[in-house]
Amino acid sequence: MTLVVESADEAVAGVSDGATVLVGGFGTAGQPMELIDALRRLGAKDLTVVSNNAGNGSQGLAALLAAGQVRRIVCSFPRQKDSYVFDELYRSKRIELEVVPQGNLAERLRAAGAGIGAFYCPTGVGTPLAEGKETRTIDGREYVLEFPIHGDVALIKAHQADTLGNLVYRKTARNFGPVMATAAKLTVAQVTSVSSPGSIDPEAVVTPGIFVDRVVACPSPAVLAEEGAAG
Amino acid sequence: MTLVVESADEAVAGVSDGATVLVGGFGTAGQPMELIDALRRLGAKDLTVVSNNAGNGSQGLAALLAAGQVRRIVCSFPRQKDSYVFDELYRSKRIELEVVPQGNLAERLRAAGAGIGAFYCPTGVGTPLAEGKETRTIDGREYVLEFPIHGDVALIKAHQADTLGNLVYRKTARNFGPVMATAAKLTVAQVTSVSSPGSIDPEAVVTPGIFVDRVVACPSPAVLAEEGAAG
Amino acid sequence: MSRLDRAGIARRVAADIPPGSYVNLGIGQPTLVADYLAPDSGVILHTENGMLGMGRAAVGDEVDPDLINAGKVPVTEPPGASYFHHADSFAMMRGGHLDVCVLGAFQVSFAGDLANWHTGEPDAIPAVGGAMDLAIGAKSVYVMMTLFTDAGAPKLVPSCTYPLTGLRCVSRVYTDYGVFLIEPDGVTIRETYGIEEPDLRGKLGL
Amino acid sequence: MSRLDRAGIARRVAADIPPGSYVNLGIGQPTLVADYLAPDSGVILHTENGMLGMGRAAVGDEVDPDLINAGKVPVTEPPGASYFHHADSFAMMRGGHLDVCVLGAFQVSFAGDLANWHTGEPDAIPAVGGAMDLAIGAKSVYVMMTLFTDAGAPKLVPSCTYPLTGLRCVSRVYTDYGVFLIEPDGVTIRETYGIEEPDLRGKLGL
Repeated sequence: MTLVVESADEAVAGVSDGATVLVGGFGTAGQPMELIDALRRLGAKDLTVVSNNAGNGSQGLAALLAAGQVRRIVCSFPRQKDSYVFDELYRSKRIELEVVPQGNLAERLRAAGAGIGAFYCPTGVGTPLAEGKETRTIDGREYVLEFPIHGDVALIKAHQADTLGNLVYRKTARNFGPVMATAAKLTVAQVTSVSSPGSIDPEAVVTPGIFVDRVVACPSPAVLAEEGAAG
Repeated sequence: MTLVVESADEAVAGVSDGATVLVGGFGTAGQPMELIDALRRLGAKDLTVVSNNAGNGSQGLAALLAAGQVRRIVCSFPRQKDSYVFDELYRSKRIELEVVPQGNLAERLRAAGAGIGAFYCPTGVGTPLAEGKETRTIDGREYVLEFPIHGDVALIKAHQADTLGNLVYRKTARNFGPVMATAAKLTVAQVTSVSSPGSIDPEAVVTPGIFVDRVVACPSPAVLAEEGAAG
Repeated sequence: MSRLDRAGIARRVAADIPPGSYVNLGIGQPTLVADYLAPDSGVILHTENGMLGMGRAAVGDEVDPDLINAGKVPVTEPPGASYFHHADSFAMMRGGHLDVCVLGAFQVSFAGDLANWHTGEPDAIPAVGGAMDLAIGAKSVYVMMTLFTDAGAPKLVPSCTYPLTGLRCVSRVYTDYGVFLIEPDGVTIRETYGIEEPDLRGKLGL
Repeated sequence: MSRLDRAGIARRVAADIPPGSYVNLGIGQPTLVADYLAPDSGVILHTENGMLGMGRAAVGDEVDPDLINAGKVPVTEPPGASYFHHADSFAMMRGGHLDVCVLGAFQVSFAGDLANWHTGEPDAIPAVGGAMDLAIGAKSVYVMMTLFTDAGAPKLVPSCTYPLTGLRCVSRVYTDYGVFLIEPDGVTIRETYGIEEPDLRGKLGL
């Protein structure tokens, strides 16, 4: 059942120390700034964050990192032009980093949401990121065995919701939101507005409400990250 | 590149004897009747058909079976109230049957489209349908190793297309269409109408044109199958 | 209380589904449960052929061949529904997102093994549909069935003799003679209908 | 013909992309290729952050923070575009549906191994993004790069010394000095720019 809550603070209430938090977004597009800020205010610490990037500038995810609440980050592309907060933490060994190819990050999250125990993936075969991982040759091609990434909480940003938690996204801000929504025990979505059931075309729903536990309206302007190489 | 063709016969041209043909539909909803009829006229034989059911009544897939063109069928639920064509072929040993749990059928097709070599699935563990299959315990739960199902051709029915092959579906007739579209070398879609690019909301496209090789407009009324138990 | 009829069993199941649950009602008897859910229960129905928020059976002009449930019965689309393809629909199930799944059964074992897809007759055409996916997909799997076959044999058994659908997956069994909880340390009888518990235990060998 | 500049390499790549292809242009130099595709080529661009039919870079009021490419540059949405989530986007790539992917590189081996994500410097922060997925995802992977480092070392090498992105995945290498085809029996030089083929072979040890 989806709860529509009144504030971002209410939306992240109960996230505990040591939680694995899936954070949507590709750069700043789809990054749930208000929910991350609320998580920072909540003060939960020793967090593992799973997100494509490791923060941009000094806002949102970068601010959560700067507050020292994140012990470990799992992402595909931490290094960006404006990832100075992460860079400093990493170089001073105050944060652990696991780098995962972007498609594997997405597929491992999907596997978690879809009840798949593990899968054989061709990405990364023969590279340092597959070192130590089990491999298998299937029909003449080599694959690496990859395991699901489950979250305790997912914080995502969508465009609009109805009160049943059905979500639609906006353009490329969709990115990791729909898969993260399926992969966590508690999924929290910030949206620009919440409307009544029937206001979203059933054919166009991207995330059905079953995946969404809490929704909060946070009308917030999107912001641009600085360009970063290679995603 | 997507070709918009003029007839169902043109749409299935080139399907060869022995091909594996993925056929969309759940019962008659989403079953591409006109494409199947064209395949029957083409006369391709020794086909392996992958479809949720094994035909309803005497039309569509049932007629293709009756014509003796199908050597083997892979499906989840062949036995229905109106599957008398299949029933007769099966009992007289004129067709081979592989029964696959419905979700595994969908996920194996998805794996084929997504470049996944194999995956560990909890469905069917300990049942006759998992006999002889490799298993593995992951985090205390047992899984069966399942492999992709690739098609030479997919015949699907969608609601509308644009000339770039972007597809939207209609209600529960969506079913297997989107996954089958990704899993075949040649994907053919019949739709009620083909419109110009820009006529489909980019947020609502279900099957992007990259998965669709041929589109044909076949304005045909949907028909109801008889009720059958258990999918 | 006397032995329950089908409607009585369905009513009993419906009463145990928490408000706001996401529920899949299997084909056959389980669909009756929908009739006994309170209108304000907020229960949201899933049908594995690609819809969440499924409505009641369609009547008259509402019938649309493109809008059917897993039993291929035409249904309606209430506000707040959504459609998705088969891989997403079964991912939703396999991923454990449904709260309750209600299924019919030929047999359930004391350990919660389920047999509901095949009678094991050698000349039967095998057909599994979504049965195995449903069996292992929901947080709770409730079975509703008559407790005995027409021939009088118990269907809640020490070990299934019919081909299995899923292992240790059933959490509750609702029958005409009683409600059974399948728990790690065995079967508990929660209530009985028209029979005393000792008699019921005797008949089942519990 | 003299040695090519960046634009010249991009033009050469663009000329080799068949009309109607589905193409992913990697970040950096490869994005230049879009400028040299014929307007009527029907080439459809994929960006791995979830869009097919991506338009050109956005200017002025067109800039929308929610509509960016993989390099986080604002782009436009032409008619016929579509959006999808990250798992679907990478499934599209991994499943071999893209015809061509154009990537930059630090090194390519004679066998088609690609190194383009990490310099191997011990203090560098590792960041792979979609590089490994792109390397193995398309039917053809074209690399465009200068053939030599600033220090004069060849980047088309018998064996990569930088950390690998993918094994035997590159099919063609477009450089300022020539175009190379990576084939099962070795490297073929298809054309040279500003250097004779024997000299080029000598410099590369081919």
